[in-house]
Amino acid sequence: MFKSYLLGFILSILLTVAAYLLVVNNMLSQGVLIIVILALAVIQLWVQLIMFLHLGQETGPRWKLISWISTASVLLIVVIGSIVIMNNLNYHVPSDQEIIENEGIHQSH
Amino acid sequence: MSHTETHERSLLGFWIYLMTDLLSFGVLFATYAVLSPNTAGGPNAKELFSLPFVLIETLILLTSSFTVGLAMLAVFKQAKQQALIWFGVTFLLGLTFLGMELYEFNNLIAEGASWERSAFLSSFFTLVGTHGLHISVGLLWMAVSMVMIWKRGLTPFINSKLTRLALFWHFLDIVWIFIFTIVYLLSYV
Amino acid sequence: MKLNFELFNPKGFISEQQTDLIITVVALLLIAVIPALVLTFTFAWKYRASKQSKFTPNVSGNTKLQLGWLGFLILIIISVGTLAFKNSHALDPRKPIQSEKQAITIQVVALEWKWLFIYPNSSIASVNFLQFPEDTPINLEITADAPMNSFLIPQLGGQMYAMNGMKTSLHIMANEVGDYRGFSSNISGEGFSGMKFTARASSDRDFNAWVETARISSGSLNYNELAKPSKNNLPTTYLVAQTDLFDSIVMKYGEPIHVR
Amino acid sequence: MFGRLSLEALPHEWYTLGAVVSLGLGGLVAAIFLSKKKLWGWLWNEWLTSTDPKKIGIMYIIVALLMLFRGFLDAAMLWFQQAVLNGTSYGLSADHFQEIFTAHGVIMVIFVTMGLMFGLMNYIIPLQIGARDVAFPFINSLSFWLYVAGAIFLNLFFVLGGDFSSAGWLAYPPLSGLEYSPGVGVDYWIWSLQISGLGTLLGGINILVTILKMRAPGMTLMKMPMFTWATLCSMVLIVSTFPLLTATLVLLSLDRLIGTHFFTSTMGGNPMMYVNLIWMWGHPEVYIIMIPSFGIFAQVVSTFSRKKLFGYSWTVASLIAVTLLSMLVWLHHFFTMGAGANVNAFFGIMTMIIAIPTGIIVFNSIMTMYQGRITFGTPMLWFLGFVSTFSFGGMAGVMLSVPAIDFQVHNSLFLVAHFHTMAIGGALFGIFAGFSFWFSKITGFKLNEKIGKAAFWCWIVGFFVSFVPLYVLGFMGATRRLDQYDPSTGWQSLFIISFVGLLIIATGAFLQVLQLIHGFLKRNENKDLTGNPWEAEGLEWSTSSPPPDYNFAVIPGTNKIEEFHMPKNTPIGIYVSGFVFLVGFGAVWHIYWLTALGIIGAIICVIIRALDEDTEYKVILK
Repeated sequence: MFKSYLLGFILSILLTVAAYLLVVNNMLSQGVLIIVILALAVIQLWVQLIMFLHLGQETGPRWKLISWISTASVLLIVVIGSIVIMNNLNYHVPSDQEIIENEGIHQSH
Repeated sequence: MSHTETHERSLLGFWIYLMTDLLSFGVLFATYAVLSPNTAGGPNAKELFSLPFVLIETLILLTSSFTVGLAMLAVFKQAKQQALIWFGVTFLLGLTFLGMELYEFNNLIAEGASWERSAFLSSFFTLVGTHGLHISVGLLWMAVSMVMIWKRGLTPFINSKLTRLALFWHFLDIVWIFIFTIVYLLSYV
Repeated sequence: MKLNFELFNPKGFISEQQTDLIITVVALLLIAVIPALVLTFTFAWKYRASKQSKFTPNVSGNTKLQLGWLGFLILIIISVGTLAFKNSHALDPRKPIQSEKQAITIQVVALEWKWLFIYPNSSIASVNFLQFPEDTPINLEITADAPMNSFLIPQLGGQMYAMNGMKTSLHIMANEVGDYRGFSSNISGEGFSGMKFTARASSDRDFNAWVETARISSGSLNYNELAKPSKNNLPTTYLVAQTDLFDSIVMKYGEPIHVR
Repeated sequence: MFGRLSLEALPHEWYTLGAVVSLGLGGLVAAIFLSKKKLWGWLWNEWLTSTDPKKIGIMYIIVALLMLFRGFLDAAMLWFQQAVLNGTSYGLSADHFQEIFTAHGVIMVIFVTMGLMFGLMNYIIPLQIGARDVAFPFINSLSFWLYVAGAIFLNLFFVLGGDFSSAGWLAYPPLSGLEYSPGVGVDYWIWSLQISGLGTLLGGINILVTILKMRAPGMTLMKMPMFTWATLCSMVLIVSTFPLLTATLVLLSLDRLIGTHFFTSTMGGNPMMYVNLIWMWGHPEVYIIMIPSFGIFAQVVSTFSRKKLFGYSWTVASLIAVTLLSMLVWLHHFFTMGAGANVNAFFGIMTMIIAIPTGIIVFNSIMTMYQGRITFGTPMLWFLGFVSTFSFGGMAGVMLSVPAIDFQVHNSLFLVAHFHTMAIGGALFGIFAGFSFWFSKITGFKLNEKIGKAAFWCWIVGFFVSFVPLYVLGFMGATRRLDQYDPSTGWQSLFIISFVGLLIIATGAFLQVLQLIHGFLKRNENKDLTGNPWEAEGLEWSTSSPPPDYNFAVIPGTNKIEEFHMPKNTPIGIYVSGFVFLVGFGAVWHIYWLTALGIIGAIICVIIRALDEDTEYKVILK
């Protein structure tokens, strides 16, 4: 048990500091950097779930694992669904750019 | 009903409660993701956050997650003294984390960047503030548990509650990983 | 008084297609609903206890029947689904209507419990009354200075929400001359039931005549005065001096430019 | 010192005074009766502080029926205004009318259907799975009392504040924001939903763990009764979506209390985000209400056809499919908010796909009647009522899921008719079927079948007479929530027909009350001695009616009588909900020291409960 806590602790520190250094020194291009640090966060999530919370090592029907997977999927639906929908809706909010162009210039069709 | 059965049942019940808490945080994350560009002419994330400060906060919380694990090892070995020490260390680490967070909030408000300034700041304060509230509940729970251990010793009744306390503390560190990544790191990308 | 089934008495290019769509979808769905109802009541009648008809207590499943019913339902949902997908694009409120005639832009502002229609070309505005020529595509730019409302003229076309700080668009075209009932279909406070207006489709000549009389006889619009809450406003027309009134209303709630 | 609470918050209009007087009189009569019969002690020890799920279930049903009475009165007032008082000067004011339909919506969805559902579940589920109690008895009592605190918040405006929220049952900002609703109305609405939502969430976790962990040995998942399966799916939905409601309401109340800008129109706020978040909970919520009825109907139809349910595993698979899909469809509530054609099409098609598993569930219930021995008890009549209404309601639902059609009928009376068909024809008929099916198990005496069937016929005829005109009005372009409409549209005649329908439903409801009183008076003549009057399958029928406190002396599947522990009664649930009530009351009236007091009090009670080690007593059966 001690080994799993220690391993989880060290791995988490490495993942956190790695993400930190990547961002502070601006090593990668913007798009790639976002994906990498999100990936590092997800890896650290799984490390802590297994090492600290001992997920999946329950005897009998694994209700904890099933409830974790269903919650994670609802979480993804909530967050990604909101972002996709709100960006789709916001498509029509006049962006700063659009407003600057329209300032006082009357569009005649 | 045998004791292990009730322990098993309340552990699953508490786990499902943690999942519902995670979903509430999901809504706060979704609101932060949607509203963070709306700074209403006010300061944006990059101008407000100092990454080194937050890195220290994160490492402190990570260490406290480790020490609560050690405390639980002591509990399983029925080593009352050792358990009290490790819970104490976890408590202090948690308190420092909370103090640093309140310090950061205080600076922001002093600079005029309070939650009333823009939708971005509202969602920032609510997301990080709710996490801070959960930390304070965890600290209160830990304090009460330490008194219980000190007075009543490590009985099965108390051990079952300590397992749930440790579960709750690890869970808070997991939520903080994503706050650290999405709120702080992404602001510098 | 003659009852006007507005959804089955379409007078607009968009609403006609919507009515046909309603009828086809209802027909498709009845294919599944009617057998289910007939089945229920024949079984209830045929196998009632007093009739002592065939009794097979242990039969409790038949995979072929399940797959048959599942396939039947999937077929219906696929057909309704393709209709939905095609029409979601064909009748998209943001898609301009193609026509050889020149489209007219009318700007719609939902205020606290009345509608303001601004004609940017002819710099006039009118409250709770809207006129436009028939067979001419109308581009409606919709915003609000009030709680959420929803602009709807059932006989001409679908509805679109009117929201603060947001410019939504809707395109309709009247096929026939006539007065059509328009209203807000989203609760927006005390005077919500008064958010009604008449949309008049008329010939080009009448439309130009209406614009002329409006330009001559109406007073100038004091927007801040009009925006104050009021209920059941009578249709009136105004002169609008400010050319970008609509954009300034949108900008009232919009994102102030980042001044850093 | 008292925030914005002041003397003019006391009732001063005819309807608040009327309500306060009637509530006061009702309370007084009850108090006198209890003190004369010295029943206060009995009430407190036997019922209010009870942790027995059967007693909590009965209390849920009683509170829900009281709320049904008030919700029904609201519906009658709304329809009387639209049918008779339209155009006259002495109709209800717009504000008052809007408060009534807001309260009607919240009461019927949150307090009546959820309350009755939880009542039936608390009573029947432990019996059906062969358990003696639910997983967490104390939390069960706490969630009931949080539900009651929520119900009080809903009616408190009669006594203090004078007006409830007039922003509809889901209170979209900016209308529900500070700018357009500065009063206490929306705050009452928020806290009523927040506190009862907390209770529902705790109740959901409780029953979920009960079903997962406390089934009798030998009862695998695929051997569970269909009502237990439906409850399991409904609880999974509660656990997955009620946290979204809690978080969204917190954001709205922060907007109103400390000036954050989540859903304001200015300073970067985005009201559309509220619409998105509230419907992420809103749509699954209507499935949470609907799914248990599928389970009840499946059991009723198999009992009254003397046949096993047709296609058991298919029905279970369809229930799970409906549960998962219901979290992927919420955008069909705002097709018309400016989303793109592809996003609208995606959510429209997802909504239609749910019609497939729903169709299979209904099809399997119908096929159960095939070659059966059908007897038409009252529960069976409710099932036939369900099929005849739910099929039309489902058809209207699929029509509404086509975006291009929804552009026309969104927020019209067609939509109102649709969801009333699903809520009354589906959920409420399911509850009535369950109520009449298990009534003798709960009370020990059978109800008179003749009155029950007459009540059913009143309900089904009344339903069609009142809601078919609404479908027609929807096609005439009539929109919902209108307190006044101009008579030239010719709608008044249809509104009058549907008001007559409401009167027929009212007679049905009256007959049900009559049935209860008649049953109670004649309870000795038709006692349920066998414990299984309908000769139905299921563990709940193997116990006496009503079953002993511990449900089963010997857990089914085991053969020896062993000593076991039963939970003691505890008042902590009442105290914690009392303190949570103070938190809400302080927030509504901006009395912040009261909120702080409430929080501290609640925490102290929870700690006292957590440290209490002897919460059970030993039961030894000879």
